[in-house]
Amino acid sequence: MKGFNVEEIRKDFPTLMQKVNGKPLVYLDNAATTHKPISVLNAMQDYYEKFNANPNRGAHFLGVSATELYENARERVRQFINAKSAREIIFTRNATESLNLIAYSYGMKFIDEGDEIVVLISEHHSNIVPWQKIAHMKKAILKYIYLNHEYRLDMEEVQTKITDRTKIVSLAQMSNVLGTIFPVKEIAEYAHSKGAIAIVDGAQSVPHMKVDVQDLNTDFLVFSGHKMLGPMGIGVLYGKKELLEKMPPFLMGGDMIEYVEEQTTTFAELPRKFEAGTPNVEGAVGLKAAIDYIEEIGFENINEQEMELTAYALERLREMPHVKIYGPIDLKDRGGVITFSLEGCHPHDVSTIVDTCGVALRAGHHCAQPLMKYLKAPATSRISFYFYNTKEEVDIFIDSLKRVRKWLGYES
Amino acid sequence: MKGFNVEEIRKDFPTLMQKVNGKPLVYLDNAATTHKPISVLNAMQDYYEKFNANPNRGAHFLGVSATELYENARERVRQFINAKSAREIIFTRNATESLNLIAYSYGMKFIDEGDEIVVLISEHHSNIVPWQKIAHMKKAILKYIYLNHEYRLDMEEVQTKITDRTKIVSLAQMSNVLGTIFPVKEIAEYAHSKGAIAIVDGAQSVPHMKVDVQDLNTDFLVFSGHKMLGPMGIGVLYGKKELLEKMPPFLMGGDMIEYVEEQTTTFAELPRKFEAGTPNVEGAVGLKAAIDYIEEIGFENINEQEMELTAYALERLREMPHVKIYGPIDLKDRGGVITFSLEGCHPHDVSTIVDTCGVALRAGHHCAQPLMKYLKAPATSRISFYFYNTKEEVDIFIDSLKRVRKWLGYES
Amino acid sequence: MNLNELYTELILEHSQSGHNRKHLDHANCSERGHNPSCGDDITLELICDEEGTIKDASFTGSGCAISQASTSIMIDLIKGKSKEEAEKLADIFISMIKKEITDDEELEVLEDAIVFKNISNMPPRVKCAVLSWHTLKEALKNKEKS
Amino acid sequence: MNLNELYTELILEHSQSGHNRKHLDHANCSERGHNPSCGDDITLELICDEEGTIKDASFTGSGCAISQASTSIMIDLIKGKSKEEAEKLADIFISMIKKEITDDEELEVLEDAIVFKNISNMPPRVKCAVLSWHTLKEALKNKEKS
Ligand SMILES: Cc1ncc(COP(=O)(O)O)c(C=O)c1O
Ligand SMILES: Cc1ncc(COP(=O)(O)O)c(C=O)c1O
Repeated sequence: MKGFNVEEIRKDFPTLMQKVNGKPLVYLDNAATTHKPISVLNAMQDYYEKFNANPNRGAHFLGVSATELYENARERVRQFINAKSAREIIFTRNATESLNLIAYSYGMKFIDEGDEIVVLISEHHSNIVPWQKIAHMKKAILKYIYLNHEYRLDMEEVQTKITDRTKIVSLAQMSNVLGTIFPVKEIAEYAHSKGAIAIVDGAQSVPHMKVDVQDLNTDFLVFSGHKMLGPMGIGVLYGKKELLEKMPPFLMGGDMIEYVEEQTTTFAELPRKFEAGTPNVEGAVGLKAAIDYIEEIGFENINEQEMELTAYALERLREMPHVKIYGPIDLKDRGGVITFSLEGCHPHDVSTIVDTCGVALRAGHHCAQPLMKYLKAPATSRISFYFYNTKEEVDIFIDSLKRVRKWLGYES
Repeated sequence: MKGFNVEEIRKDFPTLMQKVNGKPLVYLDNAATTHKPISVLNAMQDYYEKFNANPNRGAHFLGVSATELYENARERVRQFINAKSAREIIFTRNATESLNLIAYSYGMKFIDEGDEIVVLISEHHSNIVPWQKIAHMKKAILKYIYLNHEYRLDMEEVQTKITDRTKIVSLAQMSNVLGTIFPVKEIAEYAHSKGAIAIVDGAQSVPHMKVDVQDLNTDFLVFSGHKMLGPMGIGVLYGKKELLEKMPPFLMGGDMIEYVEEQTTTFAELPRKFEAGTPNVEGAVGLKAAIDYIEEIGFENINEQEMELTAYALERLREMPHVKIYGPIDLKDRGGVITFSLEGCHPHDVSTIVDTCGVALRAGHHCAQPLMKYLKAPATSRISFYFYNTKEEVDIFIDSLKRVRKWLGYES
Repeated sequence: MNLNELYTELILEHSQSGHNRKHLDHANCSERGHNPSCGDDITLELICDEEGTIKDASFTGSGCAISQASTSIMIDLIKGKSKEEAEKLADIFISMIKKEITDDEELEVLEDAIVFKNISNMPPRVKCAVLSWHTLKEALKNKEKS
Repeated sequence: MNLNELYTELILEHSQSGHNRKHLDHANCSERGHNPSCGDDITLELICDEEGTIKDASFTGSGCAISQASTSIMIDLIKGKSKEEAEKLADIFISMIKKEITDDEELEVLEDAIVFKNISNMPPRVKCAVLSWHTLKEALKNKEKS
């Protein structure tokens, strides 16, 4: 791995240098949120100390600088996901808001009675509940594509569920529970062949792999800054210009208007049409710095490191009795998220016990209750990697996990 | 002013210490956004370096800390505006989103054909455009209360416009153009007597004066963190519990649910019902630090300083020929926002010219086009103070303003 | 709070032994309690006689060791008590967790349940410990009404 | 860019003198251009003859000194030119602002309008300077169609 030195990299992350309960922090909850390198924190601090202002509005020096920084960040995101135009990049609060924007704006306008919306059974609640609402309001049908026993998609199932009545197909490129990477390009193509649009939830993929919206030919892509080294409070909605242009605005207020009369309003052009109120410049600046950091590390290195950790963790978990893994075992088309259960141990007890060893993992339904029900797994534990994790951390995690059953009174 | 020393205070604000175009920055655009004291920047940095995590979810140390910090911030906001319960405090992105939440959730549910929504002609676009949408969708009527020649409200006009068919009365406590402080308590009371609810847009008042929601007896209050020393990307919606409870959720996704089935969902209790997706903990932490800072200065000191500056600026502006002021001249019930025009000079030229003297002011329609039209003022200039401004800055501003007409080729 | 204090023998015994985990055929009062965020989900069943004495109690459902143990220990404690006494005990338990009552003598009536005294130092587990006690209060309240 | 370069005598002359600011009674082409965010709002009127020569031009509306001067200077430049020439000049002007053309010789055809060359160093004022030129292009395009 060219120039990749994880110990050096970790020095950029103050949070990772901490001790928790007297032990070095082993942070394995990266699918929930990631830590921030100093360069991201500095970029935000610098913004506030030198350029803070309301963009788009002031003709004064600070206002001009803030506008420039904000628009540079937009252009940086455009490059990062290879959108055709920076006008196709809308800044939102997080992936959830991006999905709601599509549902409220596109969904309310273009979904009619009897239309179908298709999602995977493994979707995050953010990609389910907004569609339930649209389906309910529009008397449309929300359909689920189920997974095969390898936690992957069968194209037959896809082709059964996506029909001529399907208007929207929305799916995560990578599952935040199973780690499965789904063939979104093929699915988008199939959706298009049926006259539907394709929405890709990139919350778990964009931080870990090169996502090229033109290559995928997806109509929309959503993701969150905080899961990719950026700050909380900033997310992205990418949409094809033709679609965004025919969609009505969602949030209304300052900055997204052209002319406001007492009774009527004309709206600004893209992207401002969808960005109401004072924008989060700080968030955009932080996200840009995060993208800079990620691209400096390089997706090749990121992938190599994460896959090495994933292979190792899967191997060690499979050696353990009482462990059941939910997700693909082979490494092909899977990412660094591993969900598992430990026989006889409730995941909250698992969390509490490994926490005393400094290990942070996630317990519960991972915001994917329909999947948990489908898998008949009421609650599970999850570890998830980012490139700054190490093999030693996997060892510490495994050691701590080995202690759980003893603590809970089992013989072994 | 007990313990108030503006020169000492300014040292807490790195942005204010800058030079712009070789001149010390004179920042008079505080109604757009305010600068951040070091304590706010440090609180956010500290959060990221020590506690960063997804709240509500993880049972691990960081998750617990993040949850605690987030909920402490909520409690701090509760105290600050004297809400009965922290569950009445919803974190949003900004005041604009808060108003949209009310419109989409309360408005879509409780407004019917023929109902009336009443706002002031001086409202910010964020408090107009969402209501236009609701009025349009529900065939309801959007009515405007006009102002008298002193840029204030006549109770007669209020009583003419608010009728038995009025369901919502929504108004800014302080105008971001005129500086007028409106008697929201009386108006809320009158609205209630007619069976309507009252919404107070506190974007310009909450940063500058004690706002007590129980005393005002307002049904909702909205404001933005970035206008009160806090970071961008965080805002607040206060709502009475009885109302919030009967409102449907707005944004859907993670964290705001209880149980998600394939076709139906039950929702979490307040406040989480209205907070979908990963919350902006950083923003909440920054807002708390901002409130701490504001309360340490004290509203009495803040008011005294701002009123001194306002009185002085009004006096000096009135001495100048060619200046017209839009807003009350007497200091009673007015805040530190002064909008004016300079005869024969377009406000963008004014901005550009004073900017070369380091003075940052605002030009344009100030997101209040209906008001500008009502006042027959296509575009104006605006200065707005915060407690960190000084009399010397007013002098620099006046001097720079005096040069404008000469630069634009006038004799005097 | 360290793990020794949390996963005590008493708690493990209760969470693993099934002696209170069963379905009561003649229950005349039953109440479901759940924590959506962690997935704990129990149903409490009671048999109360005419005088208002809790003759028998049991629970079904799933959850973590803490919620299961807390439920089982509570059942042992309230069996044979009057409804009023049971409610009082639930209030004392909840006050203990909230640190409103800290005096050990006052807490003595909780018997084994005093083992959860320090759970408040582990905020994410508080909900698990109090679930059954809140459920008990609900059950008795609803019984009253019906 | 300092104020001396921005508010030159030439610009002030044009923004204050009204020689191109009027209504053309026999205009056969008119186009509105506006910048909602700053409030500049002009209407350009043209009289084109059969051969496609711009015989007369004028504007009405309001805006800042820069937008007014840029409009007036443009009108002086295009009067008597063919539609094609006028369009070419608009393209050159816009390229100058975008710094795509920097060679003074190439810019010579813009005559007085070259005074806006450095406006790109003042990003908030760029829109003001280019408004009339974009409006001219729109006007000629629409004239074509009709
Ligand atoms: C009175 C008023 N309301 C609402 C807003 C909107 O605030 P924000 O842009 O932070 O949503 C503003 C500020 O721009 C304002 O002055
Ligand atoms: C696949 C997926 N989609 C959407 C989300 C929602 O992201 P956010 O909470 O940042 O809106 C998440 C993360 O929680 C996720 O993993």
